[in-house]
Amino acid sequence: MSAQLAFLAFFGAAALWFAVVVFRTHSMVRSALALLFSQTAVGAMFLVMQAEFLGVLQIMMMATEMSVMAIFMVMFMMDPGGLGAMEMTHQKKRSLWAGGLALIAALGVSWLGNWGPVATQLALPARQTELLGIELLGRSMLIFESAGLTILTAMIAATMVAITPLEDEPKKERHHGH
Amino acid sequence: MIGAREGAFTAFRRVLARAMGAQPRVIVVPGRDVAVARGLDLIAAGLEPVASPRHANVLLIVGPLHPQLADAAATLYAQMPRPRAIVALGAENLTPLPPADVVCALSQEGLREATQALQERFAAGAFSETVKDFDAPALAVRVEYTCPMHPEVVSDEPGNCPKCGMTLVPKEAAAAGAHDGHGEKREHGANAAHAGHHGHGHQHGQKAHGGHQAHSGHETHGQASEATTYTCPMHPEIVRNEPGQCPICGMTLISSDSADSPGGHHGAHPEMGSDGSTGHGAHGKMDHSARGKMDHSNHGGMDHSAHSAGTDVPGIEPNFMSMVEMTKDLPASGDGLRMEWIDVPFGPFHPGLPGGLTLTLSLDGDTVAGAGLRGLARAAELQAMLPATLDDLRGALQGLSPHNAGFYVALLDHAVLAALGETTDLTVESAAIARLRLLGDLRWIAGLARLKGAIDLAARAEGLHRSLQIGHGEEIRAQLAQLCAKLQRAPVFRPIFSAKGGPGPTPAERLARMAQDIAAFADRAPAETAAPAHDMTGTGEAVVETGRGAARLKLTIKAGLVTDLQLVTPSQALAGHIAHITMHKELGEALAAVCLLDLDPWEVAQ
Amino acid sequence: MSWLIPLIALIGAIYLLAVIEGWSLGGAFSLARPARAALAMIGQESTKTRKSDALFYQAGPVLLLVAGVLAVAVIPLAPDIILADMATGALFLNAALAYVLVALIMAGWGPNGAYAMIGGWRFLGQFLGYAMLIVMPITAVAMRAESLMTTQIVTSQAGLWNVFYQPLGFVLFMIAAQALIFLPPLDLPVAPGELAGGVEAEYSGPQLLVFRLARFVIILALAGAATTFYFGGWLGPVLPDWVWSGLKTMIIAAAMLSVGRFLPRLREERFLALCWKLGIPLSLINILVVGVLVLVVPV
Amino acid sequence: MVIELLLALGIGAGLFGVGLYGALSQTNLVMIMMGVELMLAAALVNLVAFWRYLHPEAMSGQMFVLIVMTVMAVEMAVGFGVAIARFRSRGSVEMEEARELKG
Repeated sequence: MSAQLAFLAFFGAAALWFAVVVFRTHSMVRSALALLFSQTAVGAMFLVMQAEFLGVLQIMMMATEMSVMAIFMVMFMMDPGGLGAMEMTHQKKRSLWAGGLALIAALGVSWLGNWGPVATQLALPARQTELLGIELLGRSMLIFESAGLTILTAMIAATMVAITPLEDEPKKERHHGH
Repeated sequence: MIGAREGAFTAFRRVLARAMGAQPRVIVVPGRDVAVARGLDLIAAGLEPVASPRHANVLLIVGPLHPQLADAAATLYAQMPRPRAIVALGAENLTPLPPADVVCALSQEGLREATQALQERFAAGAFSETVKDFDAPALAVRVEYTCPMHPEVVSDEPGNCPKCGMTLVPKEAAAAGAHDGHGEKREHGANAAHAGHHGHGHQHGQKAHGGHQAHSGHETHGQASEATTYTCPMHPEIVRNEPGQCPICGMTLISSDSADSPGGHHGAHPEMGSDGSTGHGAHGKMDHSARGKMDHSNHGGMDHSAHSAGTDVPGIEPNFMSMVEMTKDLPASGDGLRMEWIDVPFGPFHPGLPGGLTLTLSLDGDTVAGAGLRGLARAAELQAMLPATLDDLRGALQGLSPHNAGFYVALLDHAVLAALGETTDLTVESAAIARLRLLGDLRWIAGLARLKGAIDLAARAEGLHRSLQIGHGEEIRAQLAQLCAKLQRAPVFRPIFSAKGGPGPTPAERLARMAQDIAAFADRAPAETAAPAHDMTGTGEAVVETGRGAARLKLTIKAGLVTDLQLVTPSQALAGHIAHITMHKELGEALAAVCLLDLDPWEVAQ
Repeated sequence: MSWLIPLIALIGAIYLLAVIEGWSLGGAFSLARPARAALAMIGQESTKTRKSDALFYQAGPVLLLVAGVLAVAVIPLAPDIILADMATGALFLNAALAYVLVALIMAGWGPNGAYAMIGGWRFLGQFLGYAMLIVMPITAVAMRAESLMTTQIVTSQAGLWNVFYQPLGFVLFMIAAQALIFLPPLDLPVAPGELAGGVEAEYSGPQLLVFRLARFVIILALAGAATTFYFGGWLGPVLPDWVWSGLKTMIIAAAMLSVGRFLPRLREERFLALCWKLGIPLSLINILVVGVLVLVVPV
Repeated sequence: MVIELLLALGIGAGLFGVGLYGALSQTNLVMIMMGVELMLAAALVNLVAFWRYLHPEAMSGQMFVLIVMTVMAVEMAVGFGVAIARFRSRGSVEMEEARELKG
């Protein structure tokens, strides 16, 4: 068993375990941070698979994303500490079936598929990063730029949706508050 | 040492103990501002003041411990990790705290001696084989159960919420012994258990914890169930003395006071009465080990139509708890996002507020949604000692407040002069009064600077205060003027000192007055008037301008005895504005607004 | 043994920083002070708050320390004295320091105390402000070096230090660094005057020691990063390589520790507004200017 | 070497299954988003595995990963925007209460 396989198995198991914890804990903050650690483990898997830039990027991005997730969980949930042990699920059985089926289907396809010869030669990380940069700003520039534009649009749109219309605001407050 | 840590005094621990004693980290009761007012310089004495009791190993009590602060001081002491010591400067009765390890005079000399003595105490007794748990009535905790969504539902036993069926969450309330005269049991949340530095006490071992719980929980249970009756929300004719299920519909019975006015409690929410924390924050956390998942079969009889018609819409899970239903009665926030509120106590020993002042803020996120204020109300003590001789009264006024005693005494003297029929010309004394005002201003600046973390400014203001206090005013006149000018002009301090529209003088006005005072003050205390004849009779009134507004004293003297006295201080009026000036402000800004008022806790009513 | 030298250097530097902090905040310059404080903390008991989320409470300071150590690992002390010379070093530094946020949220949520919790969430708000300001100046630095490797970034400055080449980026980076390690005047999550220590208010004894230690490691990582990115790392005449980078790092760290003494705490929304309305446009301009400079005037 | 690829794909499948279960079973919008994030993470694992073990010379594989990461970020931004708007107007982000979307 190669070291790569061992590390892959370790981080993969960690990713799966934390993924399960996400939906099993009652504490919302724990849930969000479990997702973070699951994603970090995925990032570590990337590092094991010698995709250094992607791994580091994944680890960095997820820390921010999931922390933001955590505060939204605390904001929107009735019982973020999980003290009341509230049931927050529906159609549990059907979901389990769906999840299980998807798992089996994906496993089946991946195990039955013929993947052909596996590559062994790989560029060094520094060279990889350079190549990725050339790819980004060369052949895939249009895709890259549209992704950037999409994010910008999404940011603006999300902000627009989230902020209150200024005029309605005070009225509503009075109505609810007193 | 009473606060020793359990364990053998090994050679390594001897080294540790010496290190602790050599550099004590102190938390000051009632506060660093009082230490400054008493002319103490903690850093010069080799002490390191810290903000949190968890970081301290010495509890430094400056001046007599006011009985109203004793319980909070006990909580504070309990929150300190062992080994811990108590130093009392000029304080005698410390109950419920254990006796002080070091007692010294209330002066810089005394402080220095205390530091020396501490070193020996720690080196000799920081660790001990036998230690006794510190226990005080204020620390005893009674567990009551409350619904995370309906804070008004409070029960002494675990169970489900009668309104929404959620599992009730255990919450700590003050012990029965700690609440004197508070009728409503819901007030405990804001009471003694929270009066300390933090929203909770602290425990040294599981055994102590269990002991408290069992003890106090038992005691209060009987008391509470006597008064409360339980009724079914659907069948008001069912009234029982004990909680249980309704014989008609099987719903959980709810206690009568929560049944009476479900909406009324929400209305009271912004005030301090009910503990608004709902799940997140000060109370609700992670403790699902003891409970399993919510068991719906357990309260199968719960009638969901009791909520509203909405829950019966097809396609919605039968046991679904509607968050819309649960939150619709909760008060809205300024930004329209209704989030859970927490009531957070600031004080009485908060590092950024005047020592002794308890500010309770209801926080919606980090925005203030409501505020309550509690001071020590010592002016009432004056009324209690009437009729009194002038000398007694003067003594009482001198001990009334470490901050403003000078003003009170000046007021008394001038009121007596007025009673004698002499014209009181305060302008004669204005130079001395200006010095008093300057001292107050410097403490005000130091307090604000500490709150805002401008350590250099705080140290400078405190240093000038010390010089002014010991009568070196003439030498620092230029430095004072420089400081004042800096605060008026420097852009970094403008956000702090540019507040407008608050009650009392605005910071800019106060700084302008300060500049005048710096030019005018004289290095002496207000002259004492000659003792009047013993049989004098009359009525006199005097007014003194303090930094925060006018203070007024009206005296009636009969045959040498003061029979009636009315003391009006600026803090009393300013305290009423707290809720208004903090509303919808960010936490730090709200604290700064309170600090700007420069309230004297010894004047503020409860 | 290549890791031993950086480790010793790290420990020595942390001690020196602690001395500087004591001098800056406490007023007295004392060499024995940090040692005494550390011993005293070891001797104290670790308190436990009621109903704490014990896992987060314990893990918070440790994660903070791990994040700091990982960040330090990519900072070169000399061309050959570096723990991990990664191809994506500059990005990795960011990734490691992103976990400061996670650690603070854990430490804030864990103890079940209002002050700590407010402090933890406050830091999330602060993060939204500084996050872009730390990444974008580094982008400009990497543009000039044409590499994310920290060692290459240093060698790229042989002609002219980045602090002169892109002063705007340097200023923005330092502001962001100050916010990242929550030093005054951007110490919102700990705010001694407002929150009595905030996230660290509930820690005592050895746990507090770990927290403080982690904070120094991160300060060192940031000062080291500033040295690497803007002050030419080990480059300098006469003295050996490691002395130069060590000296520069210590001077920057000392400046970071003492500047807050003279400034009042900046309010969170003011900081956010400044970062987004002023900081981000400025850092974009910085990238543009550096881009033009790289193409037009190769130094 | 193919065993590593299969292991990575298996982990991807597992993450996808868990994510799908979460997205379907949770009642809270934010929790559903967590499920979606997990599914996207599964896609990421697969993409990187394919790149590494099948076509390491083609950087467009890594490019694809970057795009998926962008999608994750966009999903978060839009999701939270909608969540805030709903919370503001309805006081809840529970799916059971989003009745007007049920048809």
